[in-house]
Amino acid sequence: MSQEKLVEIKNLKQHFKTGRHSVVKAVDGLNFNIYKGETFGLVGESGCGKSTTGRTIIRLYDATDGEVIFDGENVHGKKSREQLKKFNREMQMIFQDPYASLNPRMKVADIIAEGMDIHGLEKDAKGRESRVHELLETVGLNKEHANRYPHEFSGGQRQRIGIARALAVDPSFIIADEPISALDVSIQAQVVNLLKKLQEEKNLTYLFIAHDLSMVKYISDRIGVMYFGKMVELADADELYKHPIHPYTQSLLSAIPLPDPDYERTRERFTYDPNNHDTSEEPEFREVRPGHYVLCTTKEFEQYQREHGTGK
Amino acid sequence: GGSDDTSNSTDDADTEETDSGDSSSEEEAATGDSEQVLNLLDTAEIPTMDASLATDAVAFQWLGSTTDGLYRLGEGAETEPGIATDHEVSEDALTWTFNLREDAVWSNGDPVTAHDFVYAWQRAVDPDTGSEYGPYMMNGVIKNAEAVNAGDVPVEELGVTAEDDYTLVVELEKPVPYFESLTTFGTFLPLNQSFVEEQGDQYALEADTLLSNGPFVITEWNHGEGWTLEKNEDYWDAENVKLEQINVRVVKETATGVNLYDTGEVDRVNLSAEFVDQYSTSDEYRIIEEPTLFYVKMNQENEILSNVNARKAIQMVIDRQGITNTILNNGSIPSGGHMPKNFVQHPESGEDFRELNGDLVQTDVEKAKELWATAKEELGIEEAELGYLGGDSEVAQNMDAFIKDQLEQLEGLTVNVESVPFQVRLDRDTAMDYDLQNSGWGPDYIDPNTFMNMYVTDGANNKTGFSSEEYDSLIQKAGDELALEPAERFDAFLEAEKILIEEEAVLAPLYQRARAQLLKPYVKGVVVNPMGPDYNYKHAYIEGK
Amino acid sequence: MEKLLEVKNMHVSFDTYGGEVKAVRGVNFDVNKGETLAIVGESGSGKSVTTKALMQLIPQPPGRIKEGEILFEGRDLAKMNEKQMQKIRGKEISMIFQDPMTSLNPTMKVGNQIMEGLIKHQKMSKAQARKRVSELLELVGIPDAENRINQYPHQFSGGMRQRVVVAIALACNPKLLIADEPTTALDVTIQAQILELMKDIQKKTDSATIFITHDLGVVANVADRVAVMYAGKIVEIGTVDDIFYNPQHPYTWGLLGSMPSLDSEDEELYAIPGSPPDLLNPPKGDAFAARNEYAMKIDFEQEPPMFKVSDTHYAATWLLHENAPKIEPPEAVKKRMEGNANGSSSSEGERI
Amino acid sequence: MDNHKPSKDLFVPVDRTDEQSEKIERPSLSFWQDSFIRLRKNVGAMIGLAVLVILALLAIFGPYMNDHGQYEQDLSRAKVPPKVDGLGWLGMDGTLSDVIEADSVEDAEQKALMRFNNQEEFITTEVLNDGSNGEQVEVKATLDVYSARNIEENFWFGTDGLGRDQWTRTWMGTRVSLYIAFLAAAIDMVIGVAYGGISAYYGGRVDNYMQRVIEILVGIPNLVLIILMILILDPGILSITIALAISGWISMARIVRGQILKLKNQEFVLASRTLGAKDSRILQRHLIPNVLGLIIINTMFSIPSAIFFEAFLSFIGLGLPTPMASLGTLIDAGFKSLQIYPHILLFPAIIISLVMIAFNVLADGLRDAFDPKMRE
Amino acid sequence: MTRYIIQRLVYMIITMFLIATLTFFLMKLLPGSPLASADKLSEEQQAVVLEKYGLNDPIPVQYYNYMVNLAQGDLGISFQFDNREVTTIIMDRIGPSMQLGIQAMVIGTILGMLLGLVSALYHNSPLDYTSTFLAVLGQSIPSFVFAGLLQFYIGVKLGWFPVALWEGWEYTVLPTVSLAIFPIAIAARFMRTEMLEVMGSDYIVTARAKGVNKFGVIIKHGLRNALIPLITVLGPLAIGLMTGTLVIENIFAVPGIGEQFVKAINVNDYPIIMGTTLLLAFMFIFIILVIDLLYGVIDPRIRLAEGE
Ligand SMILES: Nc1ncnc2c1ncn2[C@@H]1O[C@H](COP(=O)(O)OP(=O)(O)OP(=O)(O)O)[C@@H](O)[C@H]1O
Ligand SMILES: Nc1ncnc2c1ncn2[C@@H]1O[C@H](COP(=O)(O)OP(=O)(O)OP(=O)(O)O)[C@@H](O)[C@H]1O
Ligand SMILES: [Mg+2]
Ligand SMILES: [Mg+2]
Repeated sequence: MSQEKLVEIKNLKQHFKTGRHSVVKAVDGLNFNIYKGETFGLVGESGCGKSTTGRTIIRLYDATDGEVIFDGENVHGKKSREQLKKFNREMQMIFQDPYASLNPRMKVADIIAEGMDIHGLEKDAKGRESRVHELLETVGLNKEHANRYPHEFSGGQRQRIGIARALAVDPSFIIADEPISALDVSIQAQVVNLLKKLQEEKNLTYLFIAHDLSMVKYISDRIGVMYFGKMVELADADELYKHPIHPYTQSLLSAIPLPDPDYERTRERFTYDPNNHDTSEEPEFREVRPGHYVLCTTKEFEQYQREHGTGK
Repeated sequence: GGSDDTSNSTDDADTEETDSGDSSSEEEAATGDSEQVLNLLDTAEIPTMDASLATDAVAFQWLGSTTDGLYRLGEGAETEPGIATDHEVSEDALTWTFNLREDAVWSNGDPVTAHDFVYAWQRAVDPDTGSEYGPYMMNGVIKNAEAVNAGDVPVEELGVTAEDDYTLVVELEKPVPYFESLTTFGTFLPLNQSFVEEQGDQYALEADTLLSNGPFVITEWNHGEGWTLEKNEDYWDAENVKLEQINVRVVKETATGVNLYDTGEVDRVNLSAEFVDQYSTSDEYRIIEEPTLFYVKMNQENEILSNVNARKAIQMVIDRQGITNTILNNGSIPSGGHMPKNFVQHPESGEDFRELNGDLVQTDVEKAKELWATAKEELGIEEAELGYLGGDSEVAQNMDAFIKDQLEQLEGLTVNVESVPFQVRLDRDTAMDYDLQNSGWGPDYIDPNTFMNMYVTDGANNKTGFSSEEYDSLIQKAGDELALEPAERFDAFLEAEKILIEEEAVLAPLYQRARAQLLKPYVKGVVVNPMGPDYNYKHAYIEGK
Repeated sequence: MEKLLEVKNMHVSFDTYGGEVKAVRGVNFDVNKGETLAIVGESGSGKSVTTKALMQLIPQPPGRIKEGEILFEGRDLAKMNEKQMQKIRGKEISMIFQDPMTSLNPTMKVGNQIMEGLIKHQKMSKAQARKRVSELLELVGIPDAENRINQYPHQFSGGMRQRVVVAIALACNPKLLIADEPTTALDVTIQAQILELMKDIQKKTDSATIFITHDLGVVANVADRVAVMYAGKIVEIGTVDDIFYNPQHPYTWGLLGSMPSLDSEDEELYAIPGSPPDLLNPPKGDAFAARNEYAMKIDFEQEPPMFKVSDTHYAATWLLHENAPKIEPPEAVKKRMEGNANGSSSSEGERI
Repeated sequence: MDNHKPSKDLFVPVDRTDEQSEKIERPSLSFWQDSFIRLRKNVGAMIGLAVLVILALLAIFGPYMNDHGQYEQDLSRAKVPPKVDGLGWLGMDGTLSDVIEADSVEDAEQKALMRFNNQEEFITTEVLNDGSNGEQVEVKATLDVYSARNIEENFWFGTDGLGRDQWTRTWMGTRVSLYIAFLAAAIDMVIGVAYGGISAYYGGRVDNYMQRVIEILVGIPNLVLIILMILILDPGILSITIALAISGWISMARIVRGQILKLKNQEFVLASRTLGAKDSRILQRHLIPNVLGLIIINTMFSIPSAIFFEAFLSFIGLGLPTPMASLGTLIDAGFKSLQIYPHILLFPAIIISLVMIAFNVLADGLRDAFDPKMRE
Repeated sequence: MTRYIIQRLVYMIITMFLIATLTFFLMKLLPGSPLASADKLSEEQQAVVLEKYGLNDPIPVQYYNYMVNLAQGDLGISFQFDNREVTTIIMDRIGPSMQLGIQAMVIGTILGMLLGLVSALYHNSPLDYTSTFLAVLGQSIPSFVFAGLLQFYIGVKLGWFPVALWEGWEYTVLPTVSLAIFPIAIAARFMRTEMLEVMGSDYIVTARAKGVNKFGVIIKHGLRNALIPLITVLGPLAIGLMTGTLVIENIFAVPGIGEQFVKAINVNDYPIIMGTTLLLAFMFIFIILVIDLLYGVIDPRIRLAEGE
């Protein structure tokens, strides 16, 4: 895996005005990079701002503050139509809800080909058709499915259609916003396998959003843990799992139920209390272990280093 | 049998009084005194009880029932004494001196004096009052009325003065032979100045802000719903008033009225054509002829209608009998001129105006088609298209459709019916923005002039573009030099009508309206008026209920 | 152990425009006092319908219980009328529903919603009920109960709402608690809290629980016994150890295999191919056959009976038939089985 | 279970192809076909549809089924009751009858003769109550109108006050009413959908202002607006339609707005935006098609209200220009003579009710058919 | 909450102002003269009369005067009812209309809801079909035909209730019933759909699982939740009914505002048109506000003020 940065997120903020005087700080100062070819996992409890992060990166929302640099260029700010189109091709998204993310009144072929139509990728109907068939096969469906409507498909199949739609414009970066949360256990594996396969074949980069750590760990190279709009911990997948440092991460990991009755019988859950933090100063993002960053104050930093540090 | 004398009686329409003779043959003998209460319907709310401001039939009806003017209209359209006992006319017919009775009082106890008339008439033409009928009725009749109304001279200059409390002197602009009948009209009713001024803005808005000096007093007035009149015990002729109470309810739908009649809630209801079929065999069915005319007005500014042959063709092609028999079906009669039947009679021979002139228009489709052909030739056209502003009676739809159909018998003529509300039609009439128009006219006083002076050149109601020196001079003469020569004057009107209808075909007469109604047999003594208030209830009574 | 509930050969169908949907096609199981039976299976396999049928909460029409007995303490619930059921519901059997967001009446105060059952079944006065509601809220871990009683559901967070739902279900100390995916809508931390809470209370009240989920992790956490459903049938049933450490049905293998374990390395996940069958026309033979990697000819022709693996463990797959070829379960599952070989549990399936 | 002795050779693994597992049993149907199938299964809706189709066909061809023109008048055959050979038992025998009360049978009979203009030879009388019980005598007189007036041909629905053939006029009227209804619906659909769509899609300030405008429009009683439109424009079908559309589109706009507000944040719309779709594309391809079901249903409801409104306008005298007829004007005209010539009201009233019921039932059916929840 | 209401009231004043302005100018477009006897008067004479009503002024001046008076609560005097204050006229007439409207609304809503409930509860049973059919029929008969039949058969033939007029409570029966038909139909249809929807929702199952009986479930859990869409449609309908319907008022000779309004439009009685429009608009906006407030009462999730 190269260490070439594909996406750089700098101090990204997304605040929603929900009333005259109330603001929801859905994302509040995020900093991280995503490298070419890797899968970056983003976890955290429901409502912590994961989707908002993904959507802001892909410009569905205008960022309140901060920058998203994709391939060296800022995604936000004024852009010409051409530039926008380029982003739209390079960056794609797979949505959480396989039912809501497909227009029920469009044929599968038209859904998949929409990106090609918008960008004028295939000039003639024949080329468009064969490309649709090709994409369908790529995601493990067959060309007979092209003329059907979404409601005729199961959740897993629908999610694959969503993937095919994203692939249609040949993106290099895909944001997968909880692509499997709404799926059945037996189907989840199908989709995850497909995503992995595609990554290998097309050298894709993923931002993989989920709240289920075990699946994220399985697919991701690196994982960021979000809590209340902030990134609290970031590390390689294995590292994070083996050495969770931030108490929230620990609590999250301890809460994942595993399909192992013996383990479950003995499991101790760790509860996270945000009030236990040191409040003497604004916490900062620091590298506690190599490549392992934690949001902490100086005092906590020292403590973490003592407990988890490699002693370098 | 008691069934033949009231129904279908098209003869003497002025006195519509039910024979009381055979009430004993009814299933139920009259048991002593019946309650003297009359229950009536009206189709609209009283818009105003202010005599100066009144403009419509409802207002005049109830003003008439509560207020005596100089005279009131009685049996056979003859005037009967009101506040005036008699009058003298000067030789030049320009000064009328009325002697008033001294026993008449207002319902607040004030005596009715000549000053009340002076005040009322001045008020009617005073521009500040904003009266519509004041100038309409008085301008050109009462001396200086026009100037007063225009604000050029003070109201005191109006030609009406109180010589003393009980002598009223009226100066006229020109001789007005029908002035006596005019004085029965609502606009000429007296007003109690101190009361009116005391009430100010509120005058005549409620039952307790108005005064009466007539047979009845309004005791209750629920706007929009109805009103109640009770006998005025202080009325100078109270002993001749038998009715104790009149209840009037506002009902707009004929069907509703008929249903109320059937359930005995009301004593009289007017019928529309549809109900005539159903009730024409009833003993309670009767027809009241009115002197109101309907006709098609033709705008001579229209190229086609400027052709007299075209106009004549239109006159002749319409089956007026069909209209009255089938569409109206209420006793209305085809009209053959611009003067109703049984309205005015020759002062010497007593012959009816209509009989003297006869039907000036005959329906003759063949002839009409010939005339039309000539007209087309003269105009150099093959096809013609005319707009037609529809009427606004209950039967308007059918009437308009029928007339359209009739007119289109003329080859190449297309008629486009436009149905617009009354007010809009008036507007378009004033602006002469029409081709053909279904129009009607009822008299404001009993004299041929009320129908004939409309069509003088530039007359306010002309609006047809018709202009004839001969016609103008005839009307002019009737107003001036012939004013004191009733017979010649009458002949002049006969002559004028011939010009208007026969020669110039200004209008296409349609019919003279009648009212078909159901009246409970126990209602007696109601006098039907040809103008002003529709009915005179002074002598009405209930018997055998 | 005493049997609290016994379900025998239950069939439930829905009549739709498309025809009869056979949602539950002959289900047999029982629940003992004080134990937790987990029902797993994927979406649409008939888990909810099965449990709703127990309480006669299936919308009728279009649904109907076609046949079968539901013996609750010996009484057949399937034969009871609405009136009788109303006495059972909430009092002896109560239910927790899947979605805390929708299973509370949005226009009714939370306190009243909990009270309803108390007033109905325990004949409590309003004041008594109020007191009990406070206790219950306290019990499920909602502080400041006095105030909370007068709030509306939308003023509660998702986790708290689910606790309220639990409180409603527990209000009358039911003998059997049915929890239909009570944690699916929650995130892991809150899920863990609710599960702990439920276990706690069950221990205190010694009630039996039927726990529906399709998350095997949750099953491992709560269940004593597990029933695996597929296409309207129970395909495997056994103790939690039987199912996790000695699964016999290929569908169970699929389920277990498709979950990545936190310490496993990057090999491909085992995925069950295809999608579940259409219950409008259930396939002939084994409903799972079309997706079964190990399918045999017979799977397409005859429905497999329940084979006994051990006294506690049964599975419906032809693979357990003596004539069937020996099949190696997939890697992931094998590893799991091996990992537990040193544990307890039985070895090989014994066929009857 | 013990009886299971399946043969050994069944226990052979089969080759499972991907094809098999991915196979979808359902035939490939378009959204519309699918909806239509569901609609077809809805008996009520299909009856509604059939009734509408029959009525529409009659509206088209009915007037030509006899040779009377719709405006052809003949006062000599005015108000003739309906007569259809063979349907006499339904009361369509071309007679008028009336029950007449009087003191004696002779009186009553004489009145009966008068009632029907003394056409003695065509009147049959029947004594219902001869008065022997002390009540009024009741005589039922029946006039054979067709022979009395010497009318040769049959008028299936009778004639109106001008002797126009009611059959022809009724179907012409149906034609006009349906036409007005559809035209009004179309205008309503265009304005309402566009307004609601734009308001919701652009949201924020645009939405705020556009909603205020609606509020003001709603605040002005629509009668004022409508009467004004009718008075300002030339009277006629078009102005009535426009007048109808003026007030009609508001509810449509609201519905569409509500729906689009809901839809515009749906993931499939977001997906399209991430692909770089322009607003117009999103509106046309994604949003409008998804509100279409509702739009159609709302239109289905606005059609009857247009028909009624036109009837109401006729009632207050602002309806169609004479002599054009719509069901509304026919009913209005017939209503006046309900008690004596019920046939003039009867047929248009039956037809208008049929139209309403049919539209209602059909709309209900459509709502079900388009409802994604109804999808198996 | 108070703040929210105040804010809404301010909006209301602005809206009313705009409506007044718009109607004022629209009205000036009405063809025809407001004079009753315009055909009899010469132009000079007409001008004299119009002067009294200030109708000779340029339109902006008229507008200014009108608005100034309006701000002082003065709606002017009627043209057709000379010198009578528009306010008094409207007050006289709105009473009966409102009474009928409210009665019809109450009866209509209750009966309609019952019908709808029955339909929903016995979904797809003959009972459902019957009540749906009744509802559709109620929507399908033109109101004047229905009112006419009612008057003839109930009033005249059976004599159960007075045929027409306005003299006491029993006189309101037939018009109320005629008016109620439409709300019955609407309420029934909405109730049915909503109830079906609500009855299928999870919390209803929860309630049933608690052992609450069917009736209790409907009343305590179903009704309130089905109410929101119902009041949304019934609100404006209520205004329509309360502000009078010409047809019913004419047929039953009710001295209501609907008939008055149409008449005013026909005779160009501008002050009455304006006054009535403003009143109706006010009632409309007011009811919308009330409905919005009701939403909050019925459904606590609907927060009135943003950010509250
Ligand atoms: N358009 C919006 N307007 C206002 N608030 C919003 C909006 N979108 C999201 N939020 C709020 O921002 C916060 C973060 O939401 P987000 O959807 O990013 O969470 P998430 O981590 O994706 O949660 P989940 O796991 O449930 O999907 C939430 O509190 C949410 O209510
Ligand atoms: N009201 C209904 N009408 C028609 N079919 C229904 C109805 N309710 C359920 N079904 C069908 O019954 C089958 C079983 O549904 P059920 O709800 O029991 O599944 P489940 O196992 O609980 O799934 P999930 O995990 O998604 O809750 C499904 O195929 C479903 O389509
Ligand atoms: Mg999210
Ligand atoms: Mg379920």
